[in-house]
Amino acid sequence: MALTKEQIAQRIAQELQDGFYVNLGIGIPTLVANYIPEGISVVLQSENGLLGMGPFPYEGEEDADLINAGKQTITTLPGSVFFDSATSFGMIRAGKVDLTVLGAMEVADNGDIANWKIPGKMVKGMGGAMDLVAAAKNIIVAMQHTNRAGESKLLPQCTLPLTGVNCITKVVTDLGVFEINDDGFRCVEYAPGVTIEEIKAKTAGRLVIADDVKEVAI
Amino acid sequence: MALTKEQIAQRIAQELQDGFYVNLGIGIPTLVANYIPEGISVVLQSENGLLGMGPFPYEGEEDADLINAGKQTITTLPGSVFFDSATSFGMIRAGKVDLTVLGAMEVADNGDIANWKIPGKMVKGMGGAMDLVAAAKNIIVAMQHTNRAGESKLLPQCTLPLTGVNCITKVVTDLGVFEINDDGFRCVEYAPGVTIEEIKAKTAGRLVIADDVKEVAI
Amino acid sequence: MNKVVANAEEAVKDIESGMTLMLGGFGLCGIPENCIAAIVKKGVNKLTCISNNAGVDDFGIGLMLQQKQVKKMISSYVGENAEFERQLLSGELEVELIPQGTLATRAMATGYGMPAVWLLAGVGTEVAEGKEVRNFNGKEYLLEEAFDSDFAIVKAWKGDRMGNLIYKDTARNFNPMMAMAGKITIAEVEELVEPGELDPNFIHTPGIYVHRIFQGANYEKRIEQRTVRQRN
Amino acid sequence: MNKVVANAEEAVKDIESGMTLMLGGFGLCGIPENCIAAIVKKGVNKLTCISNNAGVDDFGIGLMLQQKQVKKMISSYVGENAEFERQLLSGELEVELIPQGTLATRAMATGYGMPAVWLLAGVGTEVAEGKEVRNFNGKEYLLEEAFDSDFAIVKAWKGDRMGNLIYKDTARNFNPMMAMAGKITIAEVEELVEPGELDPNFIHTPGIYVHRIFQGANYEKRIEQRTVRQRN
Repeated sequence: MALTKEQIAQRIAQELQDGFYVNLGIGIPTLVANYIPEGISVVLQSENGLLGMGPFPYEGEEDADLINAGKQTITTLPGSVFFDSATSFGMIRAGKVDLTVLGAMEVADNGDIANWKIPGKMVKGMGGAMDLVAAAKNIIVAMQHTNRAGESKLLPQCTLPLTGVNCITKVVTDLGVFEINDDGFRCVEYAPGVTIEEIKAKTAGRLVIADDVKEVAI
Repeated sequence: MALTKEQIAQRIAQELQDGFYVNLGIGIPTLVANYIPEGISVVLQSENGLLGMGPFPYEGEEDADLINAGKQTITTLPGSVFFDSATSFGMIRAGKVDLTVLGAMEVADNGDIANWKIPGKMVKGMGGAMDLVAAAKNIIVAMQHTNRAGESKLLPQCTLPLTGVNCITKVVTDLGVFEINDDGFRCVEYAPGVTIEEIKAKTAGRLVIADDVKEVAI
Repeated sequence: MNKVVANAEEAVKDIESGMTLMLGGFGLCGIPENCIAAIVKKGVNKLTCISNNAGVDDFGIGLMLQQKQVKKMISSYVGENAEFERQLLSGELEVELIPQGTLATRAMATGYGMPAVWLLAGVGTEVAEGKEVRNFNGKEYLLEEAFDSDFAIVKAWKGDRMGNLIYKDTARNFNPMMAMAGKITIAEVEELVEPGELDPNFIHTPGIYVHRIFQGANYEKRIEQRTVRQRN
Repeated sequence: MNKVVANAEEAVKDIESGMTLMLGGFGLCGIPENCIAAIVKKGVNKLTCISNNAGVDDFGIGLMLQQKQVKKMISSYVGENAEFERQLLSGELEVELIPQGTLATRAMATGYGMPAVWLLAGVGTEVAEGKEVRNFNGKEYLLEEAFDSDFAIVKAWKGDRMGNLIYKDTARNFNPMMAMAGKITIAEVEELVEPGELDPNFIHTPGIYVHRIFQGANYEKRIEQRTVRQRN
């Protein structure tokens, strides 16, 4: 059985280490915050200018001046700090953020990512995605393995306009966990009930199955 | 009678306009602060990170954390603001400081200035002088007209290593006031009792006497 | 020194058609509501706006778009705005999309007197087209130019007569960089105080960058995504 | 998350001979007194120090110079230090003098992930020798590289366990840029507080830049130029 969005987030949460500064994109990545392991303390960065993002406010306590990069009302935590957007992207660019989790439309087997523009459709803009993928040391993509037409989103090369090149280190999809290295996608974990054959069939990019491939443990 | 240091400062203070942000260098420039005209409000910038420098503290109220760029203990004023050194030189570089007053060893008739290094002597460093002269829109040099050997400090070209090129707009010396333009030093005012002949004799760079040259009024 | 003007109308009185404006704010958070209203009222057009977002249909820069006052938007994200989309598709509106950090840093460059900066974002993408690329220490960077504008318009929480500003929470966002970058910078504040009331150690924008300041009125501070949790 | 170390000795324990250190402070104002003492005690040498000044004979970085621990100083002003002069003239010490704003901005570039910056200072002077010059909009700028170092050592007024820092008055000076630029950043503070005690709107250095923090002891805070006025 393929992983749910929540399970994808849960699996990614296992990558967190104590003391990590983490930037979570919109969508599945946001859910990662719900699964931070016991005993692990991480600080969430919101690129509009906050370190130490807390949970949503209680009803009636929303503050228009306190939002995250998805424009959602949020709260702070003890030790939180606000800063301007130049500082925010400066710390991203300088590699101070330990882990970035993003959604994507396509990922190529060389680590390229496309997630901001579909030719022929109204383009809303890249927001901070290009800055994040260009600068972060450690970027995990959280996405469905295939698009709505059932076509692989793990490709030999992206067909959509790129957001960044050679930047993605790991992909977690509903079908499994894939590291990206010189040989392409390396499947290190498969979702419970998902077969290697299904993964092979649904992965268009170069794929290597790890010798010690195992079931995702959540 | 040539101008005293205090009178040089007094004359430069006449250049101040209401609302000016001003950076005063060490030496005679510092004295300008004592002669800010009645009704004129200026803000003094200290490049180590302060806008709104106040007078020296009363004895016993010195604070080691509150100094100016000359490392002297100072005070703040209502509306003062502290910032870091990158911001400080950023505002200088972006042309936000309206007037800079500096001392110099030599000024050339094209606006070059030398004030940081004498070959063969221990070099202490340029501090912020090169940043200030490179970026300020409006730079007045306050200095003696001649050096201890009686040689002109207003030269056809500097003999000492340069601090900045084509940057000085005006020089006020003990002998008079000199604008710098394409024709070199233009003497617009002479000190009381100083003759044009003396100024000519003591100015090595190109010199033009303004048609409406007049006595310095203090 | 007194930079106070009476209101938004006076603050924007010499903004003319065809000018380039830099505006603070992220989404609808920390936007200069009063000045935007005054610009709408004034009716100038053919404006170029440098702002991370373009508001929503009926708020923020969206209000200027409704009146067809904007010729070009320079932004990182322009979703949530149907009128924007209509004007863009019909060719009435130009848009230049640039990465958010690049937008912030190009504005910062202006404020720091730097003509251009070397940035990572967009290398290998269409953002890099036509730009100089240079390798430093094994990584490629794009040369991105500082912004040039006629006015910067920002919104702060508190400010004093000398133009010193502080911002609240994430309403800070782009405001400090825009304030620093303005040839003429207009600040609207929720609370205008006397010099000395703001702690000199905790001022976000030194007054030297601010030319006009006024206390705004009737802030709506609209929330785009109201997300809450339930009490147990 | 707890970045607190016991004291200066523990904070500097892995600083080794031959390393490059960036130090905050302007003159003797805002210098990391405790860490300097610990480095002197530790006795490492052949250090390269990036710091606006080099202290005085018997205080600040001057204490490291006395022990001949410094191979090279990268500074904007190194006066007021006879031992410095002696080592320089004898060839024991190298010095690289760079304009103060260039020093601050090269450190800032590191903290902002920019490999180099275009700056005005020094064009046409010996500072420009060997550097790329480029004309932007009619003005010439020098290409100045970001700094690379092993440790940054700063002094703040207050800090919390997560490394958030605030500075007092002009003791801020170079500290924020050095803090941002460090591969490993050590902060010593006069007062160590719990997370939440510092107002999140008024933190000068976000904790993400700081790796180790401790409450310093016995601050001397020496004044270089004691200037006062008389009461009437």
